[in-house]
Amino acid sequence: MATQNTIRVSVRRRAATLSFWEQVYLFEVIRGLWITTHHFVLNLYYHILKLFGIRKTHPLTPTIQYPEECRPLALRLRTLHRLARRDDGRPRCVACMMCETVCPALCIQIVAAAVDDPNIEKRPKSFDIDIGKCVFCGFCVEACPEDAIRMDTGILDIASYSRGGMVLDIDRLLSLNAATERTDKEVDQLQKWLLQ
Amino acid sequence: MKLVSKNFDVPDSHKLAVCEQNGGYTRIRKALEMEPQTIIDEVIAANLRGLGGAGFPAGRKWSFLPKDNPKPRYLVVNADEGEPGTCKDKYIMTNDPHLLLEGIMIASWAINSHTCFIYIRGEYVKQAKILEAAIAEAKAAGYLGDKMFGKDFPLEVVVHRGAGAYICGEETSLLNSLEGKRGWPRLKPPFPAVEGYLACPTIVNNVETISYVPWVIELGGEKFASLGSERNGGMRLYSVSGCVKKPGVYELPLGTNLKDIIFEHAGGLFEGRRLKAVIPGGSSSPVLTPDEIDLPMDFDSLAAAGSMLGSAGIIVLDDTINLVEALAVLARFYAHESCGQCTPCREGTGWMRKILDRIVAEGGRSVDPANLERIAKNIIGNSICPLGEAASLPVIGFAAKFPEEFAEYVARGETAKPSTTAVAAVI
Amino acid sequence: MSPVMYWTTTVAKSVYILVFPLTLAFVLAWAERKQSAVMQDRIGANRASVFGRPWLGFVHMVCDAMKMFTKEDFVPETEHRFLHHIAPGIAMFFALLAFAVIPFGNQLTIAGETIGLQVADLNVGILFVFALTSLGVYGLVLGGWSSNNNYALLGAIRASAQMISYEICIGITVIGAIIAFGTLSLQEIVLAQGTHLLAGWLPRWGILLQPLGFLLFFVAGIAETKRVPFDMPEGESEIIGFNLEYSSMKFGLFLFTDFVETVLIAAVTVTFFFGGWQVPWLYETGFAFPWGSTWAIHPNIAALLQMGAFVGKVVFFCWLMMAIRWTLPRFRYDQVMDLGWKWLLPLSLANVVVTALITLW
Amino acid sequence: MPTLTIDNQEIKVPAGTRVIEAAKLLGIEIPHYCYHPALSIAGSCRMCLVEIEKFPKLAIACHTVATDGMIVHTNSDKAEHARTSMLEFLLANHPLDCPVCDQAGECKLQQYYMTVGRHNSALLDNKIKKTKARVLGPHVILDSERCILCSRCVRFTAEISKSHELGIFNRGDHSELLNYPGKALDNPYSGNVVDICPVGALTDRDFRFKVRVWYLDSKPSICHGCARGCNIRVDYLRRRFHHNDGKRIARFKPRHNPDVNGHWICDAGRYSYKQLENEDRLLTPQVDGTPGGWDSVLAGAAKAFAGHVSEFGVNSIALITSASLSNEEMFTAQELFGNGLKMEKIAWRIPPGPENKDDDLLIRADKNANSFAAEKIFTSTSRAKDVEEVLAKTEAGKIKAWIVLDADLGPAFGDERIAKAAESLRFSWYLGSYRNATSQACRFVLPSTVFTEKEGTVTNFAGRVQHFPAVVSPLGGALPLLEIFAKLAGRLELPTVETNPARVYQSLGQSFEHFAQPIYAAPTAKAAPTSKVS
Repeated sequence: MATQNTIRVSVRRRAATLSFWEQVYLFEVIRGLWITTHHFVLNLYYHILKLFGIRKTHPLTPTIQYPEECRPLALRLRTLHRLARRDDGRPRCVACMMCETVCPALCIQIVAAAVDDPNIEKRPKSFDIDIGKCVFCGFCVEACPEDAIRMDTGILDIASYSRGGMVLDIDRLLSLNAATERTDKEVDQLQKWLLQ
Repeated sequence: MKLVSKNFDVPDSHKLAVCEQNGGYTRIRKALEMEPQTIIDEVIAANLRGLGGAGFPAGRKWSFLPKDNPKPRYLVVNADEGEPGTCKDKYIMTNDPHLLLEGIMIASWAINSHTCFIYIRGEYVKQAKILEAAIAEAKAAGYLGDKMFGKDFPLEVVVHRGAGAYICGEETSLLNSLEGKRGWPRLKPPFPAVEGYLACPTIVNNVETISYVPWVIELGGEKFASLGSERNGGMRLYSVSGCVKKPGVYELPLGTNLKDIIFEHAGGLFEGRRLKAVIPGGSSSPVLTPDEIDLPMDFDSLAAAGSMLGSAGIIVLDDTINLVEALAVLARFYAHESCGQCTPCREGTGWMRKILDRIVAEGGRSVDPANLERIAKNIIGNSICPLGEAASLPVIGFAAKFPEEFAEYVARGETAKPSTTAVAAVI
Repeated sequence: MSPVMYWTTTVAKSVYILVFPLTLAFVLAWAERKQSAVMQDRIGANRASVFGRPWLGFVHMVCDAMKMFTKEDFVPETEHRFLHHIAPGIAMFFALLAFAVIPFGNQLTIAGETIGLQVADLNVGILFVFALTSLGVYGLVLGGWSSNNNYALLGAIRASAQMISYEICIGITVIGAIIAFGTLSLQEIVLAQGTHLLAGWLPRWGILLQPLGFLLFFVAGIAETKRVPFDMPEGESEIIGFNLEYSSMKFGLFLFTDFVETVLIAAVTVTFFFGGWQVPWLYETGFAFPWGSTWAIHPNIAALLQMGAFVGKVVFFCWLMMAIRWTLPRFRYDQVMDLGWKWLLPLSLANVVVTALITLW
Repeated sequence: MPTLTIDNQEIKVPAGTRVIEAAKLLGIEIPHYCYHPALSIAGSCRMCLVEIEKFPKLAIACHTVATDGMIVHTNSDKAEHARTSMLEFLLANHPLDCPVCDQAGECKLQQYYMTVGRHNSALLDNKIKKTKARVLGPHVILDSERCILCSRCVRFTAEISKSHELGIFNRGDHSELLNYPGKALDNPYSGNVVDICPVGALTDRDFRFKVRVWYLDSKPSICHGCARGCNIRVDYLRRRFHHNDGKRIARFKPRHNPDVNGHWICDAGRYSYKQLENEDRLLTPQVDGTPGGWDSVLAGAAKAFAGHVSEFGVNSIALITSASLSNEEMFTAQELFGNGLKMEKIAWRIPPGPENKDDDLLIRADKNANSFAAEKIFTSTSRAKDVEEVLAKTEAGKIKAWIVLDADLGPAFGDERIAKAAESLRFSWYLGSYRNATSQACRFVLPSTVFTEKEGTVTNFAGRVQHFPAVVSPLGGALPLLEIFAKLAGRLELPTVETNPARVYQSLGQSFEHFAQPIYAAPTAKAAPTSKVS
């Protein structure tokens, strides 16, 4: 019983002691070369076959030709942020600054303002995320008490010609929606925006 | 044998003349001959307990008055009878107000108080009028006022009508209310006997307690004490209500068997009904099952049985009564009457009401009975005044003694909403 | 030889020492990407395209060159701008010049004139090669020093330390070969490898005479090219090398020098240990196989065959070095020096001694 | 002197001490909401329940008087369970809107939830709805749902401000804190209810939503609003300036000092932080309204001064100083102008407006922070102490130049009169922090820092010397007055002026006995602990 309950502690393995022939390196180098050469020759063979139109279907490499083809993203993958809306269209965010506080990259900047509705009280006057600084840790999503900030847009290829262009403001963040809810038309629009 | 209720059946007993024909105002004359301390000693010997519910010996309370305090002393009669199931003070004030006044006079003489307030429940309009008329009569007869029975002992009795708050039956909130403040209980110590009305020494006694004082004087302390059981002197008015053939107020010696009260004095249950539960001492006392009712009705025996005598308002529940619904009614009452001052009572009573209302309306959840009991236990002992306990004890009693009643509701609720329960359990 | 012929051949040979290594280096730059991709189950450069096709990734090389030429040529604030400018040129110059003494064939006979397939048949060819590769270090040192940057200077010192360490080993190893062949002329060394051993079955190549010498030479040669696993001097982005302050085509020249040196080391290795342009059993007049049969060939055809053999051998060694580069991880610097001084140097000395003893015997 | 034992530690306390206070003396914090040392005991929150041996049930530590031989357990299972359950009750109807609540971060509900709570919610029912975002007065906004009915604010208005604006209405769990109908919470101390509110029920309208409290750093300071010298805490932003409208100082909070201000400050002092970074601050040196660099403006000022002195003598120049400068600045000014340059007209007395009156709590009619020291320091040499006198002599042409130290004469004498008087001046310097009629009337304007941007000491009306540190760095091109003095002294070829306030205070102590007691911490010693607001 006692042995079953013992916790296995992984002990750091010592540096492997090399035999003489291994210490000579030469044979180990040849062994390594054998492996790479094996791959080289085999792949070259298939490449040549393909070049001449034979055996086109053989999967030569696991390479995905991005951006023409994309890997399907996991649903919980952290992608570009968005701000969710309430049922009536107003932002869910109440500018509690949790995300700004927890953000390890200091990429979120929120300015709060009051709203007349006593049930909401507070809203973000501005909400900027500097994607250029973001480390995509997802802490902001974890910290959000209102489920307002989400990282489910499925957008990963974010680029801009200026630093300022990497700063997403509240309108842009609110204009995005979840990858799972997106219609084909919206996908097209998104594509256009990304290519701008 | 009848003491306080002796004149209840006499027509026009509330009138001074009728009262005096039946022995009224004889004891005060005797008392005025005695030294105040002797009276207090007699009352202590009589084992006269506070009959408002707490059961604190009245004589000892009186002896707590500080001797060297130069401030005036006050006697306050607690006529704010709000405990559900209790209606004894009403009978005294309706049928024998002069007995109460006589008791006030003796007590005032004993504790050297020159002002007495009768804080009467706001709903007792008729009784307030009777009392005021009685006071006027007594005054006119020279029994009250500047000279009490010719002695140089001025005594004013003031009837103060409450605004209908149950909490004002608690002595310190009664005093607050009397002072014109919010009826919030005060922190103790200081006790009213030291700092009460307007920070002066004040004795607060129940109508019934004060009404027994003349009888203590008439019978003598020891004889009075021998009427009841050990350490529970004298007799008591039992208000019997609920599912009995003859509900009403019965004056019986302290220590009368509860079973006898229900089945002999109150006429027993209706035909074909089965006894389900008995609440022995007003709604705030823990409930008794039919197996437990064979016990003497006095303060100590009921405390030993895990309940309390309280105001001796016996509520009899038979098998036609749904106990969960009954408990919900009680919870609603206490939540409504909680003053809101201290946290456990304010939030706890409201929470219990919410749970019970929901159980009754849409069935319960499996966590509800345990949660109710937990909330109630967290209130007990932690609130400023006993209202928290009053609200919690019935819940604990019902939940512990009648789990099957709750199980029915829980089963109903769980089948209706399985998914939300699962969520609730996760939360 | 007629003057026309003389000048024509001279110009042709000069063009050769420019075109052959540079072309091969260009191909190597391509192979660097493609070969590694194929080895690693990838596809490699395939995005840049002309007429809708990537042309096996060659378009990338062109684009790279265009990029190199059009990038901003950043020159640091240094008092040695001149040296800074010419440093990559020095490195490249000496690397290319060494090809002058490497024979790429025996001789061609055109219009009755015999043309030696070697730019300059120096009788001290081997020393010439060493002199030039040693001088190539100046390119790096000057580049690092004139950059006016501590990191570049450190990188340059690191590079020179490494290269000097391994040059010693190369030099001593080659002494073994010189003892074995008894000549300093590279053409003569190649010619000496034209005979056969074991009743004509086995070509008498340097590797058979100097197996240990070959290993030592090849290892030290890779170190000389500053490529993985000995790429400490450049250490591209990780440890910062002498070329830190270089950009655009000057940086490109340094990069290219590596490839040219790769070709050079391959060529020298082939010359010393794999019979240079020799093809087994191929003589001036044709093949003469050990089992007795012969196949007569026109001498010029034979010479061309031999030139092809040389190129083929060089390409093979380039491929081998590339394969090593994509197989092995980088040494730590202390390991580099350790290997150079504690292992290669004693071994090469032992090799000389043993070779000398055997030769005496 | 009863001796009692709390958590196995014995302590002797004065008779009448409550158990909660005795525990505090031992460094044991018993969780509490309604208890406040400056207010009467309410005993309603029931958080401070402790187990006392021989007591039939748990007792509230805030109300139980310590008696000899009492043995108190604050951490027994019973006491801890009671605390947790009280907190559960308090949170049962709490809306948990911490995201929009300004109190978040300094909320006792949050704090005690993390220390003694950590329970899971057992509430399956709806919470009770109450008034939200109700404006109680000019400074305070109420959220009844967050209120735990501790009645601290009610007791404050009843016992401290004696203005009785607040009360608790309704019964049971519908009890609600509200202001009495038609009565706004607008007494001069209304902001204090925000400080004493342990939860987010009462929040400051001025501070509302500007910045989250956890972004703020704090330093102790002294309010310069009047001669009381209330001890305050300056809460300021060190980074993330996009909050708080880009300003650094976010609020003033009172700091407990039983000898000066107790737990309170007045609203005027509380909101006086706003002017510290407003648009009226002088940020660059100016000559005749044209901004310039420090060197050029100082050179011009010194040249004008030297020319004037050689022509009219030093007695035609008046030094008009604010009585709000620090002790060190006054002393340096006295050394520089009074003793050094032998100026005889140093005026600082400005009559307070008729609307300024002392009240019986904190507010003083004298709105200068340091009149006490001005009287002490300048009296030795000055022959003209009243600004009125200087003004009259200027109008009579006897005084031909002014050196104004941060004094705004407009409110007392009228802007036009100042402007007119200044027209006749040969030259005038203004060394001060704010743009006002006086600064605009002066030719050379040298911007100085406000009290949050410099270190020093001030002396309150009772003669109490109090130290305040530099909280933030100087705004714009402003410099501490001592440094401006040093620059001027250099330009005027006078002896070097000390710019370290601690050393100036040392010299001050040697000259004036009143300032002899050490105030500045010895260089090696750590900063004195500052008492916190309870």
